[in-house]
Amino acid sequence: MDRIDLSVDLGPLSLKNPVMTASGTCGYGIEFKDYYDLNKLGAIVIKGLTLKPCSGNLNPRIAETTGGLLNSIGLENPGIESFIKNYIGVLRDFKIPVIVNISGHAVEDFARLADKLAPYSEISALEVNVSCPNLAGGGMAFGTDSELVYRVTKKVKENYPGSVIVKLSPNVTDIVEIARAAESAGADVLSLINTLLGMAIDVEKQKPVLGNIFGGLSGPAIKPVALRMVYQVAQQVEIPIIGMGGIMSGKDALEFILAGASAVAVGTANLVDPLAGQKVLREIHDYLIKHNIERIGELKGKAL
Amino acid sequence: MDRIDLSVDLGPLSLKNPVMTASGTCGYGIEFKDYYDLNKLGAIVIKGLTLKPCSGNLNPRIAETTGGLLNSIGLENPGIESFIKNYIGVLRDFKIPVIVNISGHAVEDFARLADKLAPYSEISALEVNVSCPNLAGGGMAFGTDSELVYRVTKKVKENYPGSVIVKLSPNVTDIVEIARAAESAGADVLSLINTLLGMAIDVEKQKPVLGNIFGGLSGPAIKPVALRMVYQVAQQVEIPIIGMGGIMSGKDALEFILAGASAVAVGTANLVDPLAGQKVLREIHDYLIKHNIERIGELKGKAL
Amino acid sequence: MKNFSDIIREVGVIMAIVKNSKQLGNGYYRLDLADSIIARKGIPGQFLHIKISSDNVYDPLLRRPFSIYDINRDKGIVTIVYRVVGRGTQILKEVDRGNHLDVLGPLGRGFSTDWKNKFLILIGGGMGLAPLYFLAKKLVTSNRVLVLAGGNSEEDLAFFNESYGLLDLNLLNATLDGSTGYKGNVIELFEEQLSYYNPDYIFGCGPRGMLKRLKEITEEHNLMGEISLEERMGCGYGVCLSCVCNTEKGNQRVCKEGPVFNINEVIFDGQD
Amino acid sequence: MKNFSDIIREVGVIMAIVKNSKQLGNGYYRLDLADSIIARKGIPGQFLHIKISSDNVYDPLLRRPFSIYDINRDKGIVTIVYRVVGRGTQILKEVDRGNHLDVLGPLGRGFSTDWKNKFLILIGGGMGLAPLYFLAKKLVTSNRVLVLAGGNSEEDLAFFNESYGLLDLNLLNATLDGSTGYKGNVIELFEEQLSYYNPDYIFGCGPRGMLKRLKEITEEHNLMGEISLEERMGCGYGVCLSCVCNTEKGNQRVCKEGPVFNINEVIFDGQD
Ligand SMILES: Cc1cc2nc3c(=O)[nH]c(=O)nc-3n(C[C@H](O)[C@H](O)[C@H](O)COP(=O)(O)OP(=O)(O)OC[C@H]3O[C@@H](n4cnc5c(N)ncnc54)[C@H](O)[C@@H]3O)c2cc1C
Ligand SMILES: Cc1cc2nc3c(=O)[nH]c(=O)nc-3n(C[C@H](O)[C@H](O)[C@H](O)COP(=O)(O)OP(=O)(O)OC[C@H]3O[C@@H](n4cnc5c(N)ncnc54)[C@H](O)[C@@H]3O)c2cc1C
Ligand SMILES: Cc1cc2nc3c(=O)[nH]c(=O)nc-3n(C[C@H](O)[C@H](O)[C@H](O)COP(=O)(O)O)c2cc1C
Ligand SMILES: Cc1cc2nc3c(=O)[nH]c(=O)nc-3n(C[C@H](O)[C@H](O)[C@H](O)COP(=O)(O)O)c2cc1C
Ligand code: FES
Ligand code: FES
Repeated sequence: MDRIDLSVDLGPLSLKNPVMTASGTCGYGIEFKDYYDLNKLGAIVIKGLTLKPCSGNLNPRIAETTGGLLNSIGLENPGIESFIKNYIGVLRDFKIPVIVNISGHAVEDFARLADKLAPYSEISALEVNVSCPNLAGGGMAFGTDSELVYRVTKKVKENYPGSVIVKLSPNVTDIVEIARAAESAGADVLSLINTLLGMAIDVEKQKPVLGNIFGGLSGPAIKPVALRMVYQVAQQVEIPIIGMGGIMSGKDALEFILAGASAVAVGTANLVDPLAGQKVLREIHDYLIKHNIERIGELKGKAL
Repeated sequence: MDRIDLSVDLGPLSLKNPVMTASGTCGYGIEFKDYYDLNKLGAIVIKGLTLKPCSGNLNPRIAETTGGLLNSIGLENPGIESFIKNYIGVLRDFKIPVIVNISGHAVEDFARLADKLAPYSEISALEVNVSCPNLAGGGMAFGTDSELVYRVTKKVKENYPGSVIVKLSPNVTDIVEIARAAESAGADVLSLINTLLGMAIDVEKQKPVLGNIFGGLSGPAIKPVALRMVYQVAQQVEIPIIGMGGIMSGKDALEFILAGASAVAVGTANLVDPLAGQKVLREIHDYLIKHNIERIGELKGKAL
Repeated sequence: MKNFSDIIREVGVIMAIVKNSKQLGNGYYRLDLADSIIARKGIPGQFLHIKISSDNVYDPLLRRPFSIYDINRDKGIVTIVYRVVGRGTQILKEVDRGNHLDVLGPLGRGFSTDWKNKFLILIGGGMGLAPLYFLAKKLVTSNRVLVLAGGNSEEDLAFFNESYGLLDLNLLNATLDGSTGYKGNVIELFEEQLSYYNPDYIFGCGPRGMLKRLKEITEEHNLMGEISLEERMGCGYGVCLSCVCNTEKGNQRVCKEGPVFNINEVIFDGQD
Repeated sequence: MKNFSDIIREVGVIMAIVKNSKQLGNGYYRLDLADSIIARKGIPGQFLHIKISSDNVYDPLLRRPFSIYDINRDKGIVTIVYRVVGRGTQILKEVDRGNHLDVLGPLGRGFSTDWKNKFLILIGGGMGLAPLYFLAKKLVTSNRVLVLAGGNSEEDLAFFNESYGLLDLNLLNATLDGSTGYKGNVIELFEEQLSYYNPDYIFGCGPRGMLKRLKEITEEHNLMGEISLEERMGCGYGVCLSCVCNTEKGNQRVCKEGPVFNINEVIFDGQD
């Protein structure tokens, strides 16, 4: 990609370009082999890991809505032990930063996950998913309480020597307050947003479509909300932001960067089109050429 | 509409059918004359009124997003005095309940609006819009604080002898807490949801599309979130709910009713198609016939 | 699908049949719609609000407004001319003859046309020439008409030069690149013409900046006239207040009180 | 638009040309796509994941999965047969010959076809007969094949009776209304047939309830075979875990480890 400088700094991480994959929408990166070389992207974020193996939620696990996707996969994953045994090796083949997304149901879960992943240099950073229910605390998601976000972030930082990205839930009254909590606990980077809590009802069966009743809404439908949150948070924190939520095109990605994001992640778009990440990257590149912009960094936060 | 009973009770109000218009998407009802007789619907909710005349926000005031609409009209309206002088007469011609939506920037504003509208029997109920910023309280919307929602509701109830509907903002961590606050302050009915806060950026101009930067997201994109909130609130409050957010078809309306709404309001769909309300009503009717259901009431909350 | 009974009773929302859809060159497209009601009722300056997505598909969500370019009342055909600028028009250009389009219209307040034996100047910039064509056609039967057509280049104006060329009027071009006619913008050309002519009334349509300048000039010269404005539209029929513009009477809806306004009334402030 | 270079390099995401799209009667539709890569690579039981909306339009958002009904390798044509059940298929049926469709495929694990001189029974319910057709076509060349076709009525089966009728196999119908063949469901017919025949291997495709019963019977009779499952799919290529089913090996992805599974492996629990 000739004279254009697409590289971005994500706190301690340096990416050769700003396009990442979003957790849960690219598996462990291996299925892309048939389509394109994921190493073209800036980084990949693999799917959410929990301490114990988890078989996920009942089917149906997805429902299509207008411009959106409801999912209640339920964090199906082999658990940390099996991950370390069976997948770390595969990840070694990537030439770009690999970020591992971790989830828990108690503050201690996050600490243990961080501790177990600490030895592996194959991993460039942890992304802490605080959107799951806090079982000890009555089931509200960690991410809706700034005090809990602070504690989870702090614990992970204490147990993990590398970079820590905190991924915020959008289902909150004041996203800035939560972002500040993560920052003050030492988060290196913020990811926003995770999915909006939603549901769909099957009018023929007269019951919820999803086996789990509620699901997370993603896709272009949520882009305006995601963009607003990135815009708000970018004005109030110093640490870099990975913007995501409905990015389908280079134009969408650029909106996030103009709103203050340093990098972007492509999620649902991967499901619709395995080539989405590459397409987003190419369209960003084309935009820079067209507008005579030499470094992507010049655009960061320009609409603020 | 033959043997099918479409009537619904909305607390103190009785509607001949569950389909209403949503505030701000049907003006004062008069523009529909050219298209169909609005008296076919269950009720109409006219656009938001404030104490003083308000000329609204800068253009552009709308932006289209995937399956959604961002608006920042900014409550343009002639103010309560001019409304009473020039519009109350027009509303007298409606044979269905006319609900007036009121907004304010201080608790006292709501009280005064309620007081001024109290004498007019042309109005069947007030809908209290708590989504505007509370200027005295630092600019966060009233609707994001259960204490403020309680106080606004209480004040309006004290000053208005008729039915009071409280319309909730979805931009909150816990919608049930806010709904309970309104209920305990004496709200007769709840409307949910108002718009989600969002934004869009023009990548050519490299600045926000809307003159006001942020806008409210409505339309089918937000339906999953709206439906989830109705579903959650319906399980926790006793008072009836008017469901809205992205209703485009009878099927959409039925999802809200199955989730626990007593009635539904059609908003953005009116902009896309002036016949939307009538279409939603007809499709509900057709569904009941097809499924051999005699009373719409049988469906209320069936998916809970 | 709309119920047939709705279509008959509620004129205004119409499933119009595409009679012809073609590229005119230089990014311009022409769409002929067969609908006797619109063809009977439409007047110059009014617009159609066209649904781009098919039934039950909500992306793109909103309708798109287009001015009436021409009407053949006998054949019951109404024509729009448009440029592909974004997603909606991109999709619109793919419609095929025989397809149905959900059209709301004719909407808004049009130009005044009851003029007799007057000298009228029509000033159009770019796509602003589209609604002025239908107006010119009405006016030429009993008035002397001068049309000033502004564009980037000769190519840009080719289609309009051809169509206006068939009407009994005078036509002058202004192009930014000077490839035909006056070199400069159409407002400069208008100012120049005002040293020769004194029109009874003027009509303008084009970008906001052009109309703003036009108003300054008409005020300077004490001229009267009408201009057609563009604003982003939600509904197109007056219920949402998306499309307001500032006027001497306060905010007015471009879709309802406009798009045509008295040039003296409009206040050009705020954003460009 | 996809870049042409992508299309060539990354097989799997393909802009296929619609060769033919037609209604077969009784709500069935047939779509022929010209694409030499899919036609060369596709095997029975695999599916195509078709994007319904056009470029940059995100409603409907997801692709729709359809089994390969047939392939003409020489002509480079792959065919699907489908029923209109919702919005996606409603839109799909409007595509015209010559249009391009964005197709991902062929995807998933297909049926085993390397059988010789065996007696094979294929049991299909409704649309389940679509993928079995391509399978039957492969199998009949060197095996004895019995097809049991279940549907609501004679009409429902008319298309498949005609197409399967041209192959060298035995075909029996089961209809719920008894309008042709056995009166009852196709599983009852299968059970009845098992009192005459002892197949070497069976293949099944149809609604979940039918496959669940089929598994019970094959277990009872100690039969081996394969079934093709349906689940809602997000991606279709294994990254999202939307489509899992429970098996002896734990959760498996219908789009990747399936849609065809060993019948002994699948565990039918939970929701129907
Ligand atoms: C009264 C009126 C008459 C018009 N007549 C014509 C005409 O005769 N020929 C023609 O080519 N164009 C005309 N326009 C402009 C035309 O409506 C836009 O070009 C069109 O809406 C662009 O749609 P899009 O989806 O391709 O663009 P996008 O940029 O993708 O549209 C996004 C949104 O912005 C709105 N929008 C974009 N540009 C404009 C604009 N210039 N004015 C208002 N809204 C806009 C769209 O309607 C849509 O809601 C007219 C506009 C108005 C208000
Ligand atoms: C592997 C596989 C092969 C299939 N082969 C065929 C075939 O050959 N012919 C045929 O007619 N149908 C087939 N189907 C079913 C077909 O995918 C659905 O009928 C179609 O997706 C419905 O789309 P819609 O938009 O019309 O329906 P809608 O109900 O509007 O779709 C809503 C959502 O539900 C999903 N969905 C709906 N029904 C099904 C279903 N039965 N299975 C999986 N997802 C569903 C859609 O994909 C979409 O995401 C197959 C499904 C799978 C999984
Ligand atoms: C199928 C699916 C699975 C997901 N799994 C995870 C996950 O395991 N951990 C996580 O933090 N986010 C997960 N997400 C959220 C995405 O990473 C992303 O934050 C969200 O979908 C918004 O981006 P998008 O609109 O581009 O998809 C998942 C999303 C989808 C659609
Ligand atoms: C153009 C527009 C103006 C609106 N004005 C108001 C208003 O004045 N008061 C109010 O309470 N809600 C207002 N709303 C919110 C709607 O009444 C409704 O709650 C929201 O749009 C969700 O419903 P929908 O998706 O069907 O539009 C407005 C919405 C739109 C689109
Ligand atoms: S576009 Fe809605 S009022 Fe003009
Ligand atoms: S559909 Fe995504 S893993 Fe199968």
